[in-house]
Amino acid sequence: MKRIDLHLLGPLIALIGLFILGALLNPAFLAPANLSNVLARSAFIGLIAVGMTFVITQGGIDLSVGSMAAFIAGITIMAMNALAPITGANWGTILLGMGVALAGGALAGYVNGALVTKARIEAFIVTLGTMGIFRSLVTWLADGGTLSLDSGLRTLYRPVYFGGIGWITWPIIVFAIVAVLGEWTMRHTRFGRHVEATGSNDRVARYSAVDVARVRLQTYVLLGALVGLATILYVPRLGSASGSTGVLWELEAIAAVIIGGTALKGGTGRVWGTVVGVLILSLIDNILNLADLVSPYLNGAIQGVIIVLAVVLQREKRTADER
Amino acid sequence: MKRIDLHLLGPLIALIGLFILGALLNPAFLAPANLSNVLARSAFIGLIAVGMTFVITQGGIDLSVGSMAAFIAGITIMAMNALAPITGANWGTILLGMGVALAGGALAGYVNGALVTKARIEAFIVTLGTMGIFRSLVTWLADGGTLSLDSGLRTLYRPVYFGGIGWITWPIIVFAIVAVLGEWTMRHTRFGRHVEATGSNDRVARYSAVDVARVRLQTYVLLGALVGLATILYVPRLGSASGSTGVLWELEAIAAVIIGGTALKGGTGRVWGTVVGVLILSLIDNILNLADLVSPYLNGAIQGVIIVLAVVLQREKRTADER
Amino acid sequence: MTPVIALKSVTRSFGAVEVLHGVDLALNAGEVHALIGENGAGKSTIMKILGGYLAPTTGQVLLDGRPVRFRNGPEAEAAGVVVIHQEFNLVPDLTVTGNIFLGRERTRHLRLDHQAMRDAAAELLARLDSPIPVDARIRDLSVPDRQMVEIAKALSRDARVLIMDEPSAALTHREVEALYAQVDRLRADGVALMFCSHRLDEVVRLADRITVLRDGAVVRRADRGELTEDSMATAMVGRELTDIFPPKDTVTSDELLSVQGLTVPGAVHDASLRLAGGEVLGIAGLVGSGRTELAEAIAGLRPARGRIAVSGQQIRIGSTRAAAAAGIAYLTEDRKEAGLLLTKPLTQNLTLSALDRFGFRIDRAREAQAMKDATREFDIRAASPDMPAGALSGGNQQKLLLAKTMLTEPRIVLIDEPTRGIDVGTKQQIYQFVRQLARQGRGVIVISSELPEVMGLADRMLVMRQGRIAGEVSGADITEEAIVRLAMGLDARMEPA
Amino acid sequence: QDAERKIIGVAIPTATHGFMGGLNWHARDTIDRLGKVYPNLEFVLSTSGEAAKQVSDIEDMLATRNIDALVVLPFESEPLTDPVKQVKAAGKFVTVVDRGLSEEGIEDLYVAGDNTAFGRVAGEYFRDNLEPGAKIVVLRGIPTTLDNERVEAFQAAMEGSDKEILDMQHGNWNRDDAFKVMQDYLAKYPQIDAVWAADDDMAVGVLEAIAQAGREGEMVVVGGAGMKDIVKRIMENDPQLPVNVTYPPALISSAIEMTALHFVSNAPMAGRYIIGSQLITPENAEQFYYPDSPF
Ligand SMILES: Nc1ncnc2c1ncn2[C@@H]1O[C@H](COP(=O)(O)OP(=O)(O)OP(=O)(O)O)[C@@H](O)[C@H]1O
Ligand SMILES: Nc1ncnc2c1ncn2[C@@H]1O[C@H](COP(=O)(O)OP(=O)(O)OP(=O)(O)O)[C@@H](O)[C@H]1O
Ligand SMILES: [Mg+2]
Ligand SMILES: [Mg+2]
Repeated sequence: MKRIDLHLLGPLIALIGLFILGALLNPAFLAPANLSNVLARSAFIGLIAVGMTFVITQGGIDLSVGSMAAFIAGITIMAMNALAPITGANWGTILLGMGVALAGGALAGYVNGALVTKARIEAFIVTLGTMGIFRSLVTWLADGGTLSLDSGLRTLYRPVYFGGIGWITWPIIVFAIVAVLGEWTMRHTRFGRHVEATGSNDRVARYSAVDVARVRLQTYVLLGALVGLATILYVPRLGSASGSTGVLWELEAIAAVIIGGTALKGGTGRVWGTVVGVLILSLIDNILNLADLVSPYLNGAIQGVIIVLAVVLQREKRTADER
Repeated sequence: MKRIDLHLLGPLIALIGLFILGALLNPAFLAPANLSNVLARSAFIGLIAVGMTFVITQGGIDLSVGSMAAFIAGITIMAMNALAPITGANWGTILLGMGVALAGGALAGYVNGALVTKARIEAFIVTLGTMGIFRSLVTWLADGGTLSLDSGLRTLYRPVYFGGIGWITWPIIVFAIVAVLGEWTMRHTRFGRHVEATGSNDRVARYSAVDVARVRLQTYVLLGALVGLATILYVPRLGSASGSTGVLWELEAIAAVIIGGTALKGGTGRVWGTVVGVLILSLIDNILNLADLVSPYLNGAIQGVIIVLAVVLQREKRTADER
Repeated sequence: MTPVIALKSVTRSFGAVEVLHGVDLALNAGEVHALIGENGAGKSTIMKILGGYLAPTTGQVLLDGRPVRFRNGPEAEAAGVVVIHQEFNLVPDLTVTGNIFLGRERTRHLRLDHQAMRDAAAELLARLDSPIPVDARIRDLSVPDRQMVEIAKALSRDARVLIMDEPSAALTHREVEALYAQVDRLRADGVALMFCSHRLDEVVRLADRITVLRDGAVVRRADRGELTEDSMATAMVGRELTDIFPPKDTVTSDELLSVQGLTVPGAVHDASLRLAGGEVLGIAGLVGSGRTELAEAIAGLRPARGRIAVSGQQIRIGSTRAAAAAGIAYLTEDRKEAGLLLTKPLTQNLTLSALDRFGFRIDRAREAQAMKDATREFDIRAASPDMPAGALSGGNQQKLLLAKTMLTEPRIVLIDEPTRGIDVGTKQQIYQFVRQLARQGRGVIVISSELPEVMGLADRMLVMRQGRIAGEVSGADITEEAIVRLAMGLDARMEPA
Repeated sequence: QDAERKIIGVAIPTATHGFMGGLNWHARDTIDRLGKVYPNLEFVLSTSGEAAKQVSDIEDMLATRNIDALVVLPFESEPLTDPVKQVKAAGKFVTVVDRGLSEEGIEDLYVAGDNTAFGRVAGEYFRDNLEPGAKIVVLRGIPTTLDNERVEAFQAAMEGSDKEILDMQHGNWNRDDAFKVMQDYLAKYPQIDAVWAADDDMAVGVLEAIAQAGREGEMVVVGGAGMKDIVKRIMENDPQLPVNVTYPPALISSAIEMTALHFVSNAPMAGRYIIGSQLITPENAEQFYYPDSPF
């Protein structure tokens, strides 16, 4: 039991360690403005990573989320720009745009999920394929450049990223709500149970009257919708999308999930661990920028070392498993 | 039985389909010069993918290979440049450089493997970490720019990529030999059996007196050495290395392995399938260059569609498995 | 009275091979029906057909006299037909409670009702007299505990028909009694029960009707009291079985294995034992007494402290390779998770531990020959050496595992539950085989939860209790009473001689 | 005139950031236009995300499309030098754009921006126009030789001045990355007087971060490459954006056009054309404003 507790706490300890490190390196680190920045930035990857936790727990993977975010951001911006002359630069238009983002995300997720469950293609390949497809489409829609939101809408929409309750901005609030709901869903609902059962042993799950294909499909749709939600928060930040939006987000999201203690091969999902993982990754970036290092060329190396170290604390668990 | 045959042949059929498509689009496709180009450039990813087949079959993954290739190319070039003034611009220096590449690759692979097996960290995280580390190191060594091979050595070394027996250039020959040896090792040696057993169920392997940790470590060292070998062929082609060398090679190598029919979750390795997968990926690029498409922005989309289609032919097997 | 569920001239083929040939069978409410037969006779296949997991190739399944076609297990379950599989069907990452209620979770306002499910699970396990914690993950449970969870899971379904595929094979005495009590209760409640078992005493004790299967066809039907254990065995095997245990003609040679002060953290404390060549050493004890851990530690599969020497030569602890090199082989009790690669062909499974004997380039021809020899020697009934091990019948998997272990030509063999799921005929063969190993001068350690089995085989017996070796009995002192006393913690020496 | 069919291959990097996106747009636009004007010219366009891929693309053009000329913007100089040399050796007309090869004299035509000037102009502006003791932060691009050249020239121009460079981090010519780096600069340094964003995509992210911190009045931002929105704001005398430095993505158009002219006119096209980097100021901004460009 003691062993297992240590494992569960591993990433948390790493997070606390980073916190202390940050505070020691630069007092500005603990300023509310900085923490607010870091948390708000974490929100995009965070929302996606919560969805990714379900997909990975179920035994799948989704490499397309970064490109999907770029693509959804692109169509959302285009939709709002197209609507603005008709409906005007008002909240109605923005809400419609948000609707497009959510529906588009869910639909994109459905496509991934359907290819995995109905066409029965390996998830890695499906989402590698759609990763290329989404990225190409957004580049093509933007004609190689950048899609920018109409400036009237932009001004109206901006507070969705920058506003909030004091320094607790909307992205932070949304991320917190989704994280809590995600954890709750994984722990306390039938869906969460079935996701874990499917990832642990899908044959047994099927024998126990779990509709494995449906559960799988639902996780992809959920992830897609969360990508849509992340987009809703992303667009007001810079008001633009291009072929370079969301590059490598998939890797970051998957890394956050695994740092958080969810097994890559599925079976056990830990949403709160994922949240910790996301924060760890964001903090590393922040601390590297706040500290003065030998050479910025080595940032990536330090990042790599910290990621590995953060996970070392978990290894105890694997020892127990291996027996 | 019939089902399984179709599955095995799936990628091969896709490859033949691409071949016919290429020939129809442009008669120059079948010219030896073009085929030679395509095969030779497949060699880098091909060598790496053969090694990756072992790692994936064993139940692991290696995301660091692209960065590792860049890093090894960097140190190889630096080593040769440093040696040239002492030993002269001759084959001796080049052979020493090759030795550095092979040893460096094996060592880098050993580091990955040791972190996975001895420190017991999830392979995905270890290699995500080393991916960042290798890439940073080469950027740092090159001071943000490019490391170039001494021009005297360059001239001498060039034929290693461009020369050969007629249009069968050295990279093609090396790739063919490694592919055959790889297939042979997987099929006909104890090591291959142990790799498959470990990936299939590591507990059973352990209970069968297979030294699971050692087998795992060996696959990473093998992969590292093959990355070194790929570097030996890569350096004479481009004569340089930088922070952007080998970007996304890992994804391509993994995709090739999976397109070839090796299961991502381990247990069955098909080296010849990997070779087919690599050729499929190279041919897609080549064919996209043969024809004029609507927009080059959509290349990625077409690529994605073809990758997914190539794998659709395999799904039969999974249906059979699932029952 | 119409039977609750029945089979009418059912056949079933896998590929070209027909394994059931026109079977008729009927289960009545309030009756216990035993299905017995040799390994591979088709018992599990019949049960899977009844439970909707397999479709008959020809013929019909009748539910309440009407033909039905279940498309899958859950559909049959919805109709009240519940199966406890021979192969475990539990999700390793979920808890005991999670597994018992998988697919039928109880919720309150969307939220899982953890407490209600936990209570219900605890109640079910209590009914089975089993102390398994309901929050334990299946992954962390021992094989018998998993079997108990499987039974609890089936009991939690409101079954009209309960089909049990070797429910007691992995259980020990005490748990078996709890199972029997449940069977009696369900029978009284009017449930139609069917089970199969290789424990013939159990068949005599429980069954109202018996159907004997041989090579996929019914060869005998009988009512309670019509068949004795011997006549059942004869009907199954098709020949007379005499003297199931071979004579103990022991000729011991020098000490082969010596274990001193072996401690496996949390499982085994300070265990010491000796084993001579030509000797069969039995280890008895209750479930959880640490027998498996002791054996696994000797085989290098667990980190441990202490000293292990083979022929006086000290070996490194915690290394399977060192143990294997010293000639120690361990046959696991957990054949599904630790014994066989279920998706790999039989031949690859057979040779996995002994590949170094097939040349640097694995000699396929020699491998095939080894498979042929093993098939003959261990009477493995398989359609083809290329079929996946998971498609073998349970008993045949066990035989393959035995063959695999023997292929390494070990000097010391540790066998954990050697005859789990093995039919009487083959059991006899395996006992002969164990004896033969001893005659060849090897050392054999047998761990078994079937007391008669260890007693019949062993020259000397150790009894374990709570991770310690509680005592040793040998020769004529090997009596059930002496062993049970040691296992329960009542000192054997207190018994007046 | 010469109705013989000529094929021109164009190999450029993929549109991974704003400038390259603009360059891609101009390349396609020019190809479309020239294709209509000169029916006997055929163009083959390839975009690559990596040096090795670009080399492969060029090999393919040579082997299967039988090009007569190659216009190439090398992904990286070193690795492309040899392959382009092969094209030249095969008797093709070669135009190199923007990033020079590591060996002199291979190409027939060289059209490039001036990376040194790009950094120097910005550096000189800061040196001459900021208050003494002013503090500057720099956002660098993707680590490449070209980024090094720019930054070195910038530092050289600033050398000996009484202004201080506080920090230089990589924003990778990306809006999102620049936003994050700038947020962190703002958290780290209480006083910042000027930002050299070195690229207008990064400038967009930088401006957003400054706006969020409410420190618009404190610092000026100098980007680069003349993105239309930025140029417009300079035109409008935005105090936050006093100037910009040109590095026109349209240089690819000139390169393609001149290569085309080599075949369709009798004028021999050869030589080096360096398009200098100029300072865009509110006074001259109008002439750098292209409202139709996507960049
Ligand atoms: N999926 C399958 N593919 C091919 N053959 C199979 C498959 N399942 C079972 N068989 C074969 O059908 C026959 C009957 O198997 P079954 O499992 O019903 O035997 P059983 O009577 O339960 O034996 P045991 O006592 O050993 O459990 C065996 O020969 C077995 O190899
Ligand atoms: N991997 C494991 N993790 C945690 N606990 C375990 C594990 N394996 C076994 N146990 C526990 O250790 C105890 C000993 O189990 P084990 O099965 O080894 O005993 P045993 O004496 O061999 O009994 P039997 O062979 O009859 O099962 C049991 O309580 C079991 O639940
Ligand atoms: Mg059976
Ligand atoms: Mg045991």
